[in-house]
Amino acid sequence: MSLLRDLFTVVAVSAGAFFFLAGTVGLLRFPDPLSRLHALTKADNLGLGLVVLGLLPHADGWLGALKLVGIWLFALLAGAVAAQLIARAAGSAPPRA
Amino acid sequence: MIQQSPGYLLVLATVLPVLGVMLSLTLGGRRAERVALMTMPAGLAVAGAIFACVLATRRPLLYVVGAWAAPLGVSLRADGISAAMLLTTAVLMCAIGLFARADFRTPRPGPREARAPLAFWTLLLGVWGALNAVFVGNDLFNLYVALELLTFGAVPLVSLDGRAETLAAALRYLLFALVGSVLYLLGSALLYGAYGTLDVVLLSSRVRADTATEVAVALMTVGLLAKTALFPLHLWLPPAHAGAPTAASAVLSALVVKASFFLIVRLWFSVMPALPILPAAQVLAALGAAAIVFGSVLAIRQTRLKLLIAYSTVAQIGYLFLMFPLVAGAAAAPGASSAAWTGGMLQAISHACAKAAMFMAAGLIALAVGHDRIAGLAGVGRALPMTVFAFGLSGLTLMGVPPSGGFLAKWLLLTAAIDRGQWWWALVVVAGGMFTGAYVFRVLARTVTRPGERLVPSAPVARGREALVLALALLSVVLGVLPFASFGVLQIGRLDLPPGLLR
Amino acid sequence: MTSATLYGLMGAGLVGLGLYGLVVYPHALRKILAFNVLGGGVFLLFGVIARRGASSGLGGDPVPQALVITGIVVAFSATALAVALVVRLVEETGMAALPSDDPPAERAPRTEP
Amino acid sequence: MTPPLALDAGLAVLVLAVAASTIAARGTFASVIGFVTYGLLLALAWVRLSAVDVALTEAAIGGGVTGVLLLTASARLRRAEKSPAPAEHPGLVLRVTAAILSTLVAAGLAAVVLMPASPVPTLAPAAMANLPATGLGNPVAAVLLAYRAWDTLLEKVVLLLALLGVWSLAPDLLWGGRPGPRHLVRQESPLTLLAQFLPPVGIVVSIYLVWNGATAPGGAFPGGTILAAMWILVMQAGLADAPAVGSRTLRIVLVAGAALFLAVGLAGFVVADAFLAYPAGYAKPLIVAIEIPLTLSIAATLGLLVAGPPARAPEA
Repeated sequence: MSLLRDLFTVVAVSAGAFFFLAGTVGLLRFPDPLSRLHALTKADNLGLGLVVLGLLPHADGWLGALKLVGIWLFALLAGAVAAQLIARAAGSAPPRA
Repeated sequence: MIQQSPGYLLVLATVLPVLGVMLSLTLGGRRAERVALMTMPAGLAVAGAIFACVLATRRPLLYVVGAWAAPLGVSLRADGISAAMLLTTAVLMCAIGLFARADFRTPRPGPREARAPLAFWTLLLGVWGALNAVFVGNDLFNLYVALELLTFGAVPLVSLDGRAETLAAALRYLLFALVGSVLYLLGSALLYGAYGTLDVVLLSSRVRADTATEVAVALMTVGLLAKTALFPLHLWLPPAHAGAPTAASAVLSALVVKASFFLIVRLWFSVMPALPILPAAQVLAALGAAAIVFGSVLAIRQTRLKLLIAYSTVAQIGYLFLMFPLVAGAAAAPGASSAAWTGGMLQAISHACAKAAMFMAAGLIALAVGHDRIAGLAGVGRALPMTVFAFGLSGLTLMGVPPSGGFLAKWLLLTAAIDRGQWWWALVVVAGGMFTGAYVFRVLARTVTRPGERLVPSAPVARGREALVLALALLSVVLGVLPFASFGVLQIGRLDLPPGLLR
Repeated sequence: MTSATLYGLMGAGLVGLGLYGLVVYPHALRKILAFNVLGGGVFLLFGVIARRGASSGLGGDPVPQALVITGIVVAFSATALAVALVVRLVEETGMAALPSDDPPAERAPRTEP
Repeated sequence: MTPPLALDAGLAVLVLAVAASTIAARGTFASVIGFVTYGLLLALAWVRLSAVDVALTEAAIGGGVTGVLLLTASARLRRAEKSPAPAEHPGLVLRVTAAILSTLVAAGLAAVVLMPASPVPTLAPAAMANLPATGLGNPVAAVLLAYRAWDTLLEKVVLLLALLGVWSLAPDLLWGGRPGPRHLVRQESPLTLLAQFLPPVGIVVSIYLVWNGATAPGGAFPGGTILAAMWILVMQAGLADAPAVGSRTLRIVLVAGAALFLAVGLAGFVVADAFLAYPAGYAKPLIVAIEIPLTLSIAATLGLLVAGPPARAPEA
């Protein structure tokens, strides 16, 4: 049982880390701000979600699990708002050479 | 924990001005000035009482804050030099405050509150509280907070008029001051790591000569030197001190730079009295000598009066550092060491009085003639005789002409230098006096030349303000004719003297 | 090597980086940032000293930890004042550069406006 | 190398890299972004050093509020700077000298780090032994509000003077007015949504931090900072305007925390052993009573420090 739980954690966290990596590569390689944001938010939200999911079985009871999920939700909210704001700023700014 | 009975005075020394800051900010408007004026006599009384206590008991005054004894808690301690600096600060604050009333009045009719007066009076009280906290501080971190308080009070004073030059000067001053305090903080961290306490008295008995201590003291000294503006870290001082409003220049040049100097004295002679510091002290004195020469030469070349006075501060700060190699190793030559100690502290005090008087005189002159170009000062001697006389008197102190306080200070340093076989510092003292004479006479000579046409002051100068300037200038001279025994108070509570050597 | 030592070395490195940035870059905002990097390093050294003093069931000596909290607030106040000064200076002059601190005598203001 | 140590090493390298990029980034904006990252990573380092109180403060102030302050400033500077940023290539001599100097300092510090005193001096036992007298459960709070309360009180005055210093930079005509530009509410903006949704959560968190600070990591600083962050968010979204600096109420809120602290301290002369001592048995209620206005004062001061000097003339 414990082995299965640990296996789940390893798989989920590794998958999350992969999404972080993909998001970072996207941030660095994509040409314009909008597609960079796209790469970043998608990958980070999913990546963090998977990391949180993977850690849930190891959480300190219900309260700990709730806190973990809370972290993910707040990161989602902050990420979404920040992405919107940056996108607007990028959209309204004159194009750069 | 039994508290020493008058120890609460040390708390009041800082709490009174801090209370003033809070009241002045809350009440605002014209009441800010009133709060400051009411704090002055109270602050003077507290400083006087502390001085009297230390003098009467011949022992330092101690107070344990919150009854939490060191090393866990923070204590306050006033030895002889603390008491003297507290009293000097209180006297100067009163004089400068009275002088500033004409410049920082909330105009009537007008809005309830004006920017510059509220800021000035509140910041002045803040600076006072911070200075007192520095002088009575006995804990290195508490002293860091006090130093930062001083910075936050002093820097905005520089840019009160909001001109671009003074903004740049204030910013440069702030950056130097911040780097200085962060280096000081870094050193304190290392000392805590090595000895587990930040209490000055406890450290004095625990400090050993090892790498951690050496690195810590080097960092702290460099940081404090930047705040004291010792050559070659003086770049920020002239524009800041010359650009500030008159009363603020007086506070900054007379008192604020002395606070970090005071901490260097604390660090070298109270925190690590037993360490061999002579070689390093020679370096400090060499920087001081360079400051005297460099500052004086630049002062002579200035065309603006306030800048000349500011460069003179750079030079006079140099003298303060001549005391370090002469005081060091007190046990070997207690007599000469005591003389140098008194000389150094007396230089700090008499320079404070003289420099405040000089900046205030320059302010009155600028008010009367509408500018402070030295070339255009012809005829001022006739229009403002009392002010020019006061300028001359303070000049005598800076030069070290007998019987002024500056003379006594420099004489003590000179004799100590000869006694301890370090005659080269005696040469520096003598040469510095001649340089100072050159720039002071340049100004005086200009003011007494007859102008093409009779000089009519563009703004009236109140007699009372002239009298205040003269009073401070006279004070700087009178310090030199006090009976010599009265300076024994400066030796009280020195931690670098074996107890038996105390007179 | 313990982790406290590791973070101590990192703090030393941060102090060095901050000092370098402070001296080298003329832009005032850069100097403020460098000051904050330097401050972070200094605080971290306090933290290392606290960590090494762990005893009595505590993970670290609480005294240096509390000092750092006070220090962080003071550093923030300093940053706020410095930033306000820079913004005002730029509004007045359009320039945020403090001339670099190397040639001392040259910049002594000697000319009359 | 054990896994935790590897984690520490990775973090240390990352922090140093981010610090270097903050110092050397090409534009000030990139530099500021680097700095925010630096602050957050430092907070992680503080957790690894078992200093959770510091980590909270560093994340809230060092990364958070300082970040907002610097971001706003760099945006304003970009608009106001007439000449492009001066050549970012200082002279070689200066760079070499600076590099030598900083390396020397860093090497000296590293040497001290590698040669710790032995035995390591610590006040942890003393702090724990006296903890019952303060009634608190968090030794860091006991240091801040009891053992070294004098530092904390003076630091409150530092905050006040810094704010007055920032205000004093306003032009005379605007004195008494409101700081910063008026932000307009934009209904469709996600910022507005965030400013409506987040503050209730933030207020609860900050109350929790202050209330819990007596026994667990937290206290007036992190609590006040989170409160300040919520207020800044609401102001920037335009949902509330910054208060006029001439307002008497505002002045009272700003001074209240320090004033009450000082009043309790002075009362210690009479009802306890000394200035800033608490009467036996009343320490904890008094400390909590001080912390509540202190949190509000800290929040107001931090928020206004970010808002800057008055920028709009006072309404008649």
